Amino acid sequence: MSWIAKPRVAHPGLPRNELGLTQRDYEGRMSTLCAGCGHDSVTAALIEAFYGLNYPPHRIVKLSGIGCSGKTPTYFLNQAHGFNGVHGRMPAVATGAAGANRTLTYVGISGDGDSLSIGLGQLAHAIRRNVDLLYVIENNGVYGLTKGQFSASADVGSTAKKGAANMQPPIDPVLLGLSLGVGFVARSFSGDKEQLVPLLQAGLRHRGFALVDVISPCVTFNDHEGSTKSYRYTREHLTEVADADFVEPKREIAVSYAPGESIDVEMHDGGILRLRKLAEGFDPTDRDRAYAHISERLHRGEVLTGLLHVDKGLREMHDVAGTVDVPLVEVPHGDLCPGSAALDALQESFR
Amino acid sequence: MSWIAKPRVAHPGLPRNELGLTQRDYEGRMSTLCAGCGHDSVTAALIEAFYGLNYPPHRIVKLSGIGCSGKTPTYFLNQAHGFNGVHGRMPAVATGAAGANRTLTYVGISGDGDSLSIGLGQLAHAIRRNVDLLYVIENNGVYGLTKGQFSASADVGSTAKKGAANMQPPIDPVLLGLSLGVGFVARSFSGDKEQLVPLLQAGLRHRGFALVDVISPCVTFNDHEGSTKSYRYTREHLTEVADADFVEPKREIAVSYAPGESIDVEMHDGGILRLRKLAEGFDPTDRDRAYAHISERLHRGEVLTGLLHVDKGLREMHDVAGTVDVPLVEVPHGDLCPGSAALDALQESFR
Amino acid sequence: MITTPQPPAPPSGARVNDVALKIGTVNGTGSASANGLLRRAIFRMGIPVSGKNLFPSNIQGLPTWYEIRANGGGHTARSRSFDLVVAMNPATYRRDIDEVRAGGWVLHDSSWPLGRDLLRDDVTFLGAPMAQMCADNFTGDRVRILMKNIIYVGVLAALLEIDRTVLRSLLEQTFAKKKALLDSNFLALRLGHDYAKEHFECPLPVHLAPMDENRESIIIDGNTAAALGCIYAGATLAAWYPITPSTSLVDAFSHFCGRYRKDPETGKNRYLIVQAEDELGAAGVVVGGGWAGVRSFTATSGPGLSLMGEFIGLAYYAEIPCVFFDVQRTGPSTGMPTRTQQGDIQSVIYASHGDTKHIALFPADPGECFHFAVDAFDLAERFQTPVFVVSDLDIGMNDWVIPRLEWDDSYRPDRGKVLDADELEEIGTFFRYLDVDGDGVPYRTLPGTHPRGAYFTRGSGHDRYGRYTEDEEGYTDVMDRLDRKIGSAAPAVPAPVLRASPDGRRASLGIVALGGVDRAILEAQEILTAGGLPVDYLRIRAFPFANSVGTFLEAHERTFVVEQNRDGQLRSILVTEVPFPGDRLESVRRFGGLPLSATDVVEQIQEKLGERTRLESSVPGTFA
Amino acid sequence: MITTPQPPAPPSGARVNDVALKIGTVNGTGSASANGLLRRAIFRMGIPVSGKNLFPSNIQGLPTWYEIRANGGGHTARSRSFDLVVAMNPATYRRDIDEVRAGGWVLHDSSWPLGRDLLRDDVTFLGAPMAQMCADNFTGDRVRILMKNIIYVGVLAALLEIDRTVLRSLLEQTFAKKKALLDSNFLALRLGHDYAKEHFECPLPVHLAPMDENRESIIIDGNTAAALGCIYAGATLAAWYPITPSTSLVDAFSHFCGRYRKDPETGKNRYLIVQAEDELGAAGVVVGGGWAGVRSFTATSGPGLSLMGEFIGLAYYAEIPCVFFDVQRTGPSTGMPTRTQQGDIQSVIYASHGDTKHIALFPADPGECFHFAVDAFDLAERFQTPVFVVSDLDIGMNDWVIPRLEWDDSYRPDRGKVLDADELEEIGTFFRYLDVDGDGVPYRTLPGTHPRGAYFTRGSGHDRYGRYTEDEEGYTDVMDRLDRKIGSAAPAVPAPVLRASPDGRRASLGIVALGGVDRAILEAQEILTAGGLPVDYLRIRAFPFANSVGTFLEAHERTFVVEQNRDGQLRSILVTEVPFPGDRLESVRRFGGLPLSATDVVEQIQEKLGERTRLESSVPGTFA
Ligand SMILES: Cc1ncc(C[n+]2csc(CCOP(=O)(O)OP(=O)(O)O)c2C)c(N)n1
Ligand SMILES: Cc1ncc(C[n+]2csc(CCOP(=O)(O)OP(=O)(O)O)c2C)c(N)n1
Ligand code: SF4
Ligand code: SF4
Ligand SMILES: [Mg+2]
Ligand SMILES: [Mg+2]
Repeated sequence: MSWIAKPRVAHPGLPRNELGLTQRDYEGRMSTLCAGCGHDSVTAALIEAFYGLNYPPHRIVKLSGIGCSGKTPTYFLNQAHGFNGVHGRMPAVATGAAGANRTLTYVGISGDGDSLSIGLGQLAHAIRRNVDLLYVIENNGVYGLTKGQFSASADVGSTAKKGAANMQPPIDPVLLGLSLGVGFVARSFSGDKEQLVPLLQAGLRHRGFALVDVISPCVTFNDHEGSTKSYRYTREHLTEVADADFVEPKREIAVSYAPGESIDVEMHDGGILRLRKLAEGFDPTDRDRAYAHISERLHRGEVLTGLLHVDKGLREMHDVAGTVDVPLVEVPHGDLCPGSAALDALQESFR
Repeated sequence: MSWIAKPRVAHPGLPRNELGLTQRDYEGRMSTLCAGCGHDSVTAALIEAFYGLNYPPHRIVKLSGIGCSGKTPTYFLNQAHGFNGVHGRMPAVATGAAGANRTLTYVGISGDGDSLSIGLGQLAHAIRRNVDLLYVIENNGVYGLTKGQFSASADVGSTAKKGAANMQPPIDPVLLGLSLGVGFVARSFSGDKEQLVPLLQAGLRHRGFALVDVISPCVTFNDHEGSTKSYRYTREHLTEVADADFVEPKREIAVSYAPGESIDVEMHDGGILRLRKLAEGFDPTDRDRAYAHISERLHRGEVLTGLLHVDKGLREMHDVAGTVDVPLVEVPHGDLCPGSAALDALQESFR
Repeated sequence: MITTPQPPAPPSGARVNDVALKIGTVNGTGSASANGLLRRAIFRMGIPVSGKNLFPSNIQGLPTWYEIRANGGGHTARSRSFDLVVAMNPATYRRDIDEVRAGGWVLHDSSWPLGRDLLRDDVTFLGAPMAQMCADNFTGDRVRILMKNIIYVGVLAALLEIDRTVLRSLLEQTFAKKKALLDSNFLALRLGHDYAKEHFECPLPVHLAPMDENRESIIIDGNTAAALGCIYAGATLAAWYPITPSTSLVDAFSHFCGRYRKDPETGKNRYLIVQAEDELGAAGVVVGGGWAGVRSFTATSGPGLSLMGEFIGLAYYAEIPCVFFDVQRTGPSTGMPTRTQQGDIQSVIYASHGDTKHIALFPADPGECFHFAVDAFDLAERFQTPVFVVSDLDIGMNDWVIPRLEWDDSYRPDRGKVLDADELEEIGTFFRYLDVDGDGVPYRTLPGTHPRGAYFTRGSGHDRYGRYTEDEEGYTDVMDRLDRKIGSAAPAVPAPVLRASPDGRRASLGIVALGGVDRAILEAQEILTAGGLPVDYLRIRAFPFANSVGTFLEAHERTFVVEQNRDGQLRSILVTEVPFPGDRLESVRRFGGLPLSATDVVEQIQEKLGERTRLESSVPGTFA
Repeated sequence: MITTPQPPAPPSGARVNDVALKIGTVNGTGSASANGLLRRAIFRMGIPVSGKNLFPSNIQGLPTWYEIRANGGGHTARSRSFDLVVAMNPATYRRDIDEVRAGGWVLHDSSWPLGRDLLRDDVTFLGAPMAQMCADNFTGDRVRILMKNIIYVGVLAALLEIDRTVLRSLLEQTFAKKKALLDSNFLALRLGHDYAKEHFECPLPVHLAPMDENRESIIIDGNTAAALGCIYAGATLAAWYPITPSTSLVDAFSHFCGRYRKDPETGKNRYLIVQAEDELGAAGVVVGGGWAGVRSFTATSGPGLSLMGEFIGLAYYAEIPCVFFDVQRTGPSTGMPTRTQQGDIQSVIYASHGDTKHIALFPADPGECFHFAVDAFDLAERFQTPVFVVSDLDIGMNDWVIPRLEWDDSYRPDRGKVLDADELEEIGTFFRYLDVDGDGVPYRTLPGTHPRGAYFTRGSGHDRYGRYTEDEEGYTDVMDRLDRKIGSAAPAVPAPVLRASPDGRRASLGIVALGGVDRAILEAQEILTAGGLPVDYLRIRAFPFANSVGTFLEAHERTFVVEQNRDGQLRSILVTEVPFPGDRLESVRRFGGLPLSATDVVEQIQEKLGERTRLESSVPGTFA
């Protein structure tokens, strides 16, 4: 495949991966998200992950639903086919595409609204079907694109909100995934590249459905009930100020902490998110223990990060279905059409 | 309310409940399900449950989706309003009705296809919203009404299938509900009236969403991979015999066993279902321990039955929303419409 | 398709090979196989025949009917009245007996007496103690239930002169490996036959006699034929959610895949069938598959169609080939799941919010289901758009006699404009939505082919270069091209079929229709013409409409649009899409869930014409 | 609604109170409040004015525009060219400058030089160093970004003679509790104003002057007005899923509920708002609520509408009152979420598979949004069916001057035929779908009322007694009644509005339209008439159509159907539902996402008439 070796000119100084490509070759268009949006950090991590894995960009397929998160596939892998479908239905499109061509690498980007509200059924069934797909939730607790309504996920920025959360329990995609028998599930934070990049890479390499929940703060609408800096407050304030559309430019929140440790991250609105990185000895193969561990930490107000569970024994969709190894899209018509003689023979039974 | 005291004539010998009603007054039309269908046993249990609770029938609302299960509300409570909506969307209709009138009792009947495939998102969000509703899944592992396709729930009749189930993990509504923070969840077997009736009653009395998963064998299409008596086998066999539509009449499977014990139930197709009744001392208030316990038993091939988890602290939808106590349907228009003076005043701000 | 009627010479007072028969039973009792046996035997006798199953939306214990029409003249549409009714279900005695034509016969189980109130003077009651015969001759509930069905087959064999050798050989085929069952069946058949011979005047004046009309025919339902079309078209990805009456289409596809689609070396599958969690999921999988380059399809019915709306709009706007089978049932909402209708025509053609229009094919019988399935995949890829094959329960699930299916081995799928790696290597830049050839159809690329083929597919505003846009110009440009593109499919889709008035006279009256009402109309056309009302008939087979539709309308003073829905949906689309005065188009409709009969058409047209003159031949069943 | 034009006497060469202004900025920079300030100030000067926001589907950093049209004659439709453009966003300089009419002005930030290639000979460039002024006078990024907006307001105040006292009092109102901010705003306003006075010839020949046209008017957007209608109608249950451009309707409802719907004693809520998990859920909640007896509604846009199809069909067939607001955006699929269109008309009226037809109301402005919202609930309960209020982004989210809303305190909700416990006690048996009164509308009961009122609601086949059916007769009977029922709503829905040709001559040309294109058409009608082409205009306000629609069509030789979609959807429905020749109905369409302007109408009609004669007054902006 001669054209792989043809990275776009120049940049002689930039490092190259095994394919001779630079990180540039894994980039996309300029982001149009708010300055400082966590999603842009996830984009950067994805670029690094693909680059590091030496994947030829055009053999990757990137998919998404609708939302700020849904836009991000435009911002990486310019040389990959992308599909920005309808809200909450990316899993089905990914299933169809992966069904058609099992030899490509699939990465789906979703939001917490996209995944846990409108798309919950599709997410659950893609997990159950074990489609070979890296599924990233850019989880910010709000509907970013439609301007900050609450989403069904935990209000990740607020520890103070825990009491209220008990009233209308937030949906935790990790616990949900575990209860559905997911074969790979991890959690990380958008600003923690050290942890996120390898997790994404592990998810990409996992054969089957890999769920990575990335807490990715919305710098514009991140909000918590009760907090005076919350969106609720802002909104009421805005109503007063008629049509104000001012969005304060913010900076990305970056963190770095060691395995086994916890860290308090201050969000843009002043809320505190407590992350705890899995200790190094943690055994992610026992699904029930992982569930118990995560849940227990959640009760303590801590969000566990890391590779939470992996089960290499699960067979992915095609293996279960017994599909041929060659991608269906490449099977020639001659191998699919039984021809006129077979039709004549068959029709004897219709008499 | 004079008309409550007017039970339909005769049957002087029949016992009466505190309202002076006989069990007849809680019945519905004749069932059109297959002879021996588990769903009919659930219907009978519901009739007994309502009768025993002395609920006035017309103050109950019964709802369902589509399926054999979806038909069952026709077979109980002739004097209650019923709503048989569209496939998988009963939770939304129930939410709306309960939203309109918080003083009625709501019971929703669903199937495993209705709840765990097409309706999974709605079920999850009704749980999250904690609608005051008894939600019964008549779980038979198949799509009965459309003639026996596999559903997303465990193939409850087959222990032999466990290995395969690991490949495309069945969705267990109880574990799913727990991961979503459900406030009341129980499991039982259609043929175990002793256990089922009190569980239904407890669910009815629970303020908020009460999920009762009832294993309810489909006598016609119950099927298991690998079993020679399975539907798969039957279907292939049927293809041979052209258009045969013969459905063998079967009898209801009834069981009786003590708390703490397990029992092996032979299904119509010869498969074995192992039920274990919760021991009497089990504390259902700890959600995580309940999860662990159920999951562990599932690994051992046992289906735990009983009241698995209850959390009385959760506030139901209206309480969270702060709705007035009087049902919204009864608030007079005068209390809703601010009138012309208010409109004039308001419009000053639109200038 | 319709051969000239060749009625065998009838003995005086008798009618041969023109029988309408109805059998009323209870579902779940195995009567379906007995009825199938009857229908196949008549077919093997060389007589054109149809079998229509009226079954409840339920699994066991409710009334179900099977209607057989055998007609030497090839008229196999539903008949509204019956020469002979087999009344096996006491719960429906009343209505079943009502449906016998004056002078007809009722066969019933005389093990128990028939209520006196059920009797009619103008029909002959034939009682055979069938339950009793079962009890006397067989043991075990199961066998007794099943054999009662075969006994009535035996009785009918005698009454109608159905060839018993044929019946026996069919039973032998079925029970080749089950000797005991075969013996029981033979016995039951004989019991019924002998009882009839002994107690009734056999054959009835209305009966059957061997012909040779079926040499080149098969008997098949539309869903099976459509599934076979998918196999031959090379479809490899099916995603679906079960729903009556489309389920059997995917079942049949799965069955044929097992037979024709195993890799001979590895035994692995050259197909993937995804039973999705719902219809939204099914539509999404099909869109994803079409986008990635395979021929993908789903099959559904009304409620599923409504759920697929959002994805259909995406496929239209993002130009993704995929195929939707809509096997219509009676709507709206859940409606009557086991009854037929043509109620989705409008919903299909304009499916999804915003400006959309879809290519739709309307097969009239299982033969067209097969061929249109293949066409649908070609059209979908050629025009890069979702294509609908719209049939209905009557076509999809009932048994139709049609000419043998032909397959041309030189067929090659039309993949449309897909650029491969070499082509991409050559061109400078690839723009997904650019109208390079001026025909409204852009080029597409498949994921994984070449970095230069990469683009971003989206359902949001985009311009001809595939760039996101919120600008009027870039947006309108693409939308106008889409309109041209779909319009340009008119000459490519199956053309309308004209059947001029059979008497050769120039007719001032026209009939326009689509789909499964065809046989009823062909029959009605003969009746009308015979009755002095020559009428031309144009059968539309696809949307967008060919020019000949407009020409036909212009050429006739009055045109009746015959359809099986309440609102005259085809008529609506005609007045919308063909610049033609709506007041010259009149609706002829019947939409209560049953297949259309010629009588329905004749009566309504007569009424519209204000002609009260009774046409002698207007009642099917009296037409030889 | 339109008062007779009273243009103030213009000084020679100048134009007063006829200004079209466009401001190009970047979203997220707070320009929206500055623009609102301008628009409100002009309103307070007594001049009819509209404000149209063209914003991206994005939160921060992309181009956004605000268009203000102030017109003493009341013509506030969009103008396609502008007297003055405020170009604050270098990324869109090119296109913004292109949109200035010859002889117009460009105001830009001269802190940095303007590229030479951007210059035009025929417009005047007015440079003000606004960023520089901010840097010099304010500290902090936040304030500097915000104050730049107020500076251009100040400049405009000078250029156009906008009343500064009004501006200041508006600022005072807004920042009543934030002294520091208020001071900054005052300063910025003065900086801009003074700079203009010093450097430009003020006022421009095209400018504003106080009038008294708005004494009885308010300025409001349609979503706010519709929400208010829901409050006044007594709606208590709203279920929704966020989607542009309908979100602000539920936001406003929530806001008003907080204000008007607290129980004074307990502080509890006399309403329930459910943010559903998706549109299927929202529709289901609304159906459940309507069934249980409350006035319930949802608001959505195209993609949501597609997802609601199944539930809409259920509500139609099971006869459940509920209200759907469809605030249309540009389709198909995700389309352009922040652009307007009339693309869902057909999807709404025939929503869901099977035979369905829905009552739909088409407000033309926020005033009608308010009143039609109230009507919708009355109609829904009276006819026991889903009712749609179909507006669009332009109506729903933009600022319109309309006459003050009036409320009649004697209003009582029309709950339709609902039986209470006493009535049920009296009647023998209750049958849900029985046409007792012969008007097609049966009686209903609410759950919990009385055991005798109990019945089983279902979307599957049912007969007039509410019993499940699979029979042709029972089914057809109900379906035919449904058709009559919806048809019978024609006289009950808002009647069409006729505006005869303004010159009083009998016109042979007609215009038919619906919804938000109204103002553009009224203006076009004046232009056409003035240009010698008298034309009558009928605005349809609801479906089913009143008889007068047919009468109007008959009365005109040629009728132009003006609409904002590609496929002429209103025209389609007209030819379908009104027995009228389609070839006398011609389409005038523009559907690229922008509000319609009079020029669009005039140009297309002229072209269709083959009149190449330039009408002098055909360009809005030259019409005083
Ligand atoms: C069917 C449909 N309903 C609603 C919308 C409007 N909508 C667009 S994005 C979005 C929510 C996005 O939230 P999330 O998935 O959390 O993504 P984020 O913007 O927060 O990254 C909604 C409701 C839509 N596009 N389609
Ligand atoms: C939208 C839609 N899709 C499909 C169907 C067809 N359908 C009816 S019932 C059913 C499944 C029923 O299965 P389940 O919920 O398990 O109920 P059961 O019959 O087993 O009690 C399906 C797929 C439908 N009615 N509506
Ligand atoms: S609104 Fe929030 S999620 Fe969306 S781009 Fe801005 S910061 Fe990111
Ligand atoms: S098919 Fe199965 S679920 Fe349905 S009625 Fe029969 S036994 Fe019950
Ligand atoms: Mg989000
Ligand atoms: Mg089931």
